[in-house]
Amino acid sequence: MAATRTESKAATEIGAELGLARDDLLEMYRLMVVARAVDERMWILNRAGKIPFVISGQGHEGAQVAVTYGLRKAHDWMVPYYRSVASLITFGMTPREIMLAQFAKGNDPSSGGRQMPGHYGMPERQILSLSSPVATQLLHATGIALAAKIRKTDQVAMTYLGEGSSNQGDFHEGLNFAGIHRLPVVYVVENNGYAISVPMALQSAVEDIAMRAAGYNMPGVVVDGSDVLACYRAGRDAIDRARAGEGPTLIEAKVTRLTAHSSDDQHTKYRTAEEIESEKGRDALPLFRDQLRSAGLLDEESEAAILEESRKVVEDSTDWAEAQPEPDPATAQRWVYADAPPARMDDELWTGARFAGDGGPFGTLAAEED
Amino acid sequence: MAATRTESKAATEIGAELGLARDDLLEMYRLMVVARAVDERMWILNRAGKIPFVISGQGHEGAQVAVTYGLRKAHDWMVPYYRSVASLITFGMTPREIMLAQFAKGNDPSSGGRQMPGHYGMPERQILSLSSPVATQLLHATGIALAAKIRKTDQVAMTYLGEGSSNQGDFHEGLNFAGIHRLPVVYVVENNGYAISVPMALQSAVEDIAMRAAGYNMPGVVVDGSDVLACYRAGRDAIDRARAGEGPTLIEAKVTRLTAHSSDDQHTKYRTAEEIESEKGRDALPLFRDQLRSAGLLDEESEAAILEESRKVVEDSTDWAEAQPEPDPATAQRWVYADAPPARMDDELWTGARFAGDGGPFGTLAAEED
Amino acid sequence: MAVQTLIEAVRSTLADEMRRDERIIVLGEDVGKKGGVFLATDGLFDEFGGERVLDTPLSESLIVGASIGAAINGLRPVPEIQFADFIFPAFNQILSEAARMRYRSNNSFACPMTIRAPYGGGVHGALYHSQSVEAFFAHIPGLKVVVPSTPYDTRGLLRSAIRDEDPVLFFEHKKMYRSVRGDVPDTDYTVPLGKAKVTREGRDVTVVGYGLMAHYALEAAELLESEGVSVEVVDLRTLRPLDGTTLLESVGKTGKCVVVYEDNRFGGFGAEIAAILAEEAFDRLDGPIVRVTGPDVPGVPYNHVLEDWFMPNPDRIADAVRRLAAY
Amino acid sequence: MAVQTLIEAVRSTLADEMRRDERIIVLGEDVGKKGGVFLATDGLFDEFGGERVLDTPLSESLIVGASIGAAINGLRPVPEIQFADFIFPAFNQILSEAARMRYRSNNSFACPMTIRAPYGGGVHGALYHSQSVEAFFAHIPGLKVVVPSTPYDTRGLLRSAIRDEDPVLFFEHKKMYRSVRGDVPDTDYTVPLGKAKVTREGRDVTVVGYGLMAHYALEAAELLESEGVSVEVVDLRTLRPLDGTTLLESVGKTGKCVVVYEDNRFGGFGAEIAAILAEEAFDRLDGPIVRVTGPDVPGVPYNHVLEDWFMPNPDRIADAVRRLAAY
Ligand SMILES: Cc1ncc(C[n+]2csc(CCOP(=O)(O)OP(=O)(O)O)c2C)c(N)n1
Ligand SMILES: Cc1ncc(C[n+]2csc(CCOP(=O)(O)OP(=O)(O)O)c2C)c(N)n1
Ligand SMILES: [Mg+2]
Ligand SMILES: [Mg+2]
Repeated sequence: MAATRTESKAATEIGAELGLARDDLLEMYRLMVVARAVDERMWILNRAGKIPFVISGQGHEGAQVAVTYGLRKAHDWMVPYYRSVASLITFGMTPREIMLAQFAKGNDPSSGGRQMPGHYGMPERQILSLSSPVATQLLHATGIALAAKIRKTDQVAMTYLGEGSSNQGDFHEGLNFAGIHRLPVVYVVENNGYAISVPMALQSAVEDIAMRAAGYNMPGVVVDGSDVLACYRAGRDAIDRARAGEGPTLIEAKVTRLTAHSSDDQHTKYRTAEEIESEKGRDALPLFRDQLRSAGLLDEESEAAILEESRKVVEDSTDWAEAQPEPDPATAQRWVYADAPPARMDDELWTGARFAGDGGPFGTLAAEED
Repeated sequence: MAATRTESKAATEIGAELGLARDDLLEMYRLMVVARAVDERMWILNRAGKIPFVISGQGHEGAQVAVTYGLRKAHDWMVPYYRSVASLITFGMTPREIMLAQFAKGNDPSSGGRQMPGHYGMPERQILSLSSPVATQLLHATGIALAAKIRKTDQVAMTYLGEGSSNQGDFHEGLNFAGIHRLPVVYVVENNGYAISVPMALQSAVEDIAMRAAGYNMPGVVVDGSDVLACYRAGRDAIDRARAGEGPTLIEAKVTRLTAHSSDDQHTKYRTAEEIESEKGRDALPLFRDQLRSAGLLDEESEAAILEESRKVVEDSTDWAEAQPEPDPATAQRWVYADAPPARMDDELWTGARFAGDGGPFGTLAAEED
Repeated sequence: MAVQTLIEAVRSTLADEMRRDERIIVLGEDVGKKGGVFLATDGLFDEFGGERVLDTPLSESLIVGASIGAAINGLRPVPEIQFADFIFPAFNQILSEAARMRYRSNNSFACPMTIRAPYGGGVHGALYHSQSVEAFFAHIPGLKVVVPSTPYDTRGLLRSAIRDEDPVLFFEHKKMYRSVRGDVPDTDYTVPLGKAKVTREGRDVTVVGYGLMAHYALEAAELLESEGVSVEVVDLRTLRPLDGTTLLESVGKTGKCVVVYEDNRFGGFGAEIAAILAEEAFDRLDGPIVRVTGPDVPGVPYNHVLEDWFMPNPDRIADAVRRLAAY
Repeated sequence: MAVQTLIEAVRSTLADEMRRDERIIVLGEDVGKKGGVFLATDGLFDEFGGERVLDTPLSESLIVGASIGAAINGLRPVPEIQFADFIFPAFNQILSEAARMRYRSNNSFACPMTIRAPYGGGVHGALYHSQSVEAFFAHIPGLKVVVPSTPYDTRGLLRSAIRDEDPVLFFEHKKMYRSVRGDVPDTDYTVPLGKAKVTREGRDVTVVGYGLMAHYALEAAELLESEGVSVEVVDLRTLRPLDGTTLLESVGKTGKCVVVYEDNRFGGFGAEIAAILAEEAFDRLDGPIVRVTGPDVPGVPYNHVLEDWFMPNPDRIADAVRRLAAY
């Protein structure tokens, strides 16, 4: 399929057609700038040895902000994946909250320091907790949408995944079910051409994952991820359809991965220097900036102001998060269950040796705490 | 998609176009008659309390015989499912071999009486052993085709499943991989409209499972399962494509399930009497018979001869199989591994109690055999 | 006070709970019009309609994964897996997602749901319709695992499971569905999760079991009474969280224990019971901890002579107890 | 005689075997150009090409399911699961298909293949990149389960696994990949599956472990030597089929046993070891069978203070041995 692009009209004009005010356009740009700044800082912290692992979304921001922008905060549901930095910021997660996850602090709202960076989640914002096994979240979004339909909550669930993850069985089972019941869910495939090192040609029999939508009786929309307004339109239309009870949509945004897969990956091993260089041309951030410039929405000054603000935000969130306390190991055994002990009703937590009678009825030896 | 049908030409004419001699047409009919007779006998044996369980293929025979007829016996691979009675007979499995599985006798070539009836498999015929969890066999057929391609054996793998099973994740993962590597495999969905009691509308978002083929870059062919020659053409074309290195095909044959799902199912609970009655009109057996009659290939006499022969075959295979010995329980622990004992290198098999030292180094009590 | 079979206890409890709490939905293969292949959900579709009693596609991972999402967004799903043997396509969703949601989110999210699955052999089901799969799930922190053995417990435990705030695996033995009957009060009683039951008092040997084996243990105890062997039977009822107290008290008293399970012996759930006793009741043990189990072959074979060979039974249990008592 | 790290032992053995037997293919995510996320297959793509070293889609069930078919049709697949934590989407194919193919077909078909998977904690991998999953697989009849702890054993056991006629799960501890080095002869030696090794002789207490814990057990033994506690260490190496003889002989001699495993305690693999000893070595036991294990929480938490809290270590093992010796 040909990726839908917006015509070469002025951003303001297109925005107007899409019901986006000038402030919306500027806000979308600001969100992209902040997301990029936060993202770049993660990598700096990793190189500085302050956080052992980074996985993030540079090159995906345009699509993430735009597709997400039409959701209703704290009403709709976001079911993210590990690259969703810009989506999360768009949906209201703060840079401080994101940085807490990077440092895995005790007050990290995503997991209290229990999960690796990139595994976000916040109930107050209706952002579902994310695991590592890919594509599982599609079924959760599908179930959330099922409950929304049954409970008539008027909610939409939007979930995100990479194109590689769309080759998991869960993708098939989830989309088929959503198609059968016309569920209010939007599946967003952020296609950056690689599953770590595996290129599209070895991942998928078709170039466009969106082609699979027809097999589930839902629209499949391919959109150029470097075209922010085209992404907004795709997201808005899908959200509208979902909310109107017209069923699910599969959106595929063609994006680029500007970094290695993660801080553990050397992508030069499977990508040429030329490719890595040329991919920068598909970065939505400068492209959208130029659009706003030529539409007269941005000038030297306002641009600098946005950059300066984002710099401040990153400084603040980094310093603040870094200064937060580590989790307390004494809490590590908590929340296996709401009420019960981890394995036995008569359980203490035994990380060490349990002896005849330790804490049991036939005590002969005292337990040493370790 | 519209199901492909053959035009109303004479069967002989169509056959000629398809490279089918008169003998081929009669042989296909004979195979259908034998399969039906064997199948009907299973249900009689079940009602007579001689076998506790039946699952079979009445209503699927036309598609099964025709799609399978183009395979090379003992060269290509068949990866069947539990309804494949007619496919198996077409591929060379004898009624005696099939009846041994029904009675679960010790010399049952499919499993030595270890599996339920319907779980066929024979290495000498290149028919892979079947399990119960649905759709798993698609990945085995895919892997067989991968090996055929790598080893350049010129083999084709054909596998069969129901439409309900096409909603398992394994379907998605297997077809995608076959599409990527253009593997010599044919996936045959026998769509009888139900997954036990669940109708198409609740099983799949699309009416034609074959629509999903486009998402895996392979042809998706819908064929009327009551039109034997149309099914033959679909199978032959797919086999030819596969052998020519042009990749996999998804065939969907619209068939009808003339019986309950299995001997444990009461389908009147979810099917009307009218439906059950009218579905008989979609039975390929009488339709193909009429085709051959009007083409002058069958007359009262030859028809009666075929029926009589099939009756004899069924009598013989039933009586013979029933008279075979039960498996020997002493063999039940064998073949967990090729060489090792079931769990421990120092193991005997302990179905009962193992005591301090039974068979071990500190024997104090003798083991009783149970 | 009515008499019900185990399957009637399941069905009536599902209906009661759905009337009590409209957040409860039932979903799975053939649970609707057909009422389930064992009729555990028979009548629910007619009473509660297709929105609360969903026939799903043949997709176990979806059944569990969508239940997780539905639980997150305010429902109380009670998914049915048609046979425990077919739960494995959903294993990743159960282990990686449902069981870990609360812990990984530091108590921000939870998955209250009850996954029902018929299990067990002795029903001519062969390798793929006879499995005991509890060992896989009882090992997973974040799951609760229940195996009732009477209609009374089935009603009480199923209520507790559905009302629990965490994911519960609820395993029902197919052979008991219609063969086991018992009194059930019409009251809204519950049986707490994590509480075992001494179903027979005795002095000489403790036999620990659950599900069908809890019945066979009682039958074995009967057989041995005439021989003057006094057997205490502990029905675990909940495998996780385990009632270690009842277990240790009983074996602490008798000093001898036979652990019975139908699953393959090596690495089966009973191994944990033996390990706990060897570690915490060692001072009280007067003999080896003996296991009576299914053999270590990949599944229950189909032909009746092979199936009989596989299944533990009252005689095998009695034989083990007899020898241990004499030890 | 060369010195290799554990990862080098894996890589060189894969290369050797692929040169020896052209039926062998390697398939998995990122095993090609990238050489695997841990570089276990580095260089294989260049030497053997894309037909024998396949980068698969992100589809674990396909990786195993296609390997089964390939094995049926004459190849010897050595699939890699990128992390043991991600093996569960393939659980059904492994348990229901690969493990049962020989038994269910009465020895007509078999699945000779070696599934490699990096496992284990202590690497800042958190819940989903740290799991020990051996208990799930060691319970499954039809599978063999291997956990090497030295480069020498890795080469010898991986050769045996690849040459075996049945499916083998081969678990490699991530923390040992580069931290453990050792001598490996250049000869084509094998280490047989099903043979444990006494890696240190002692009189007072037997410590049983495998993988990383086999090393920690030796470190604990060192710590205790000065205190006059003589520790024997048994490295199981193969979990299934288990070398019961070596286990029973060692504990029969010392009379005391500490079982160590990194996985969650409840229902972990070590429970079977304890159960075997309580059943078959009871007469020789002079003290409880003690387990030193990971705690019963859903996974290894990420933050280093939480991860340290989770992981068993030489001090915890030494503490347990010390107290058991004094028992
Ligand atoms: C089930 C599973 N298998 C393997 C992995 C390891 N892994 C993490 S990300 C990744 C690649 C994902 O590619 P894609 O879906 O395209 O997303 P991208 O990272 O390119 O955004 C892999 C293989 C995993 N997390 N889960
Ligand atoms: C994974 C799995 N889940 C459930 C079942 C139980 N089951 C056996 S056949 C069947 C329906 C299959 O329907 P379909 O694929 O359309 O084939 P049909 O029986 O209609 O020919 C079900 C649910 C199973 N065998 N495997
Ligand atoms: Mg990608
Ligand atoms: Mg069907």
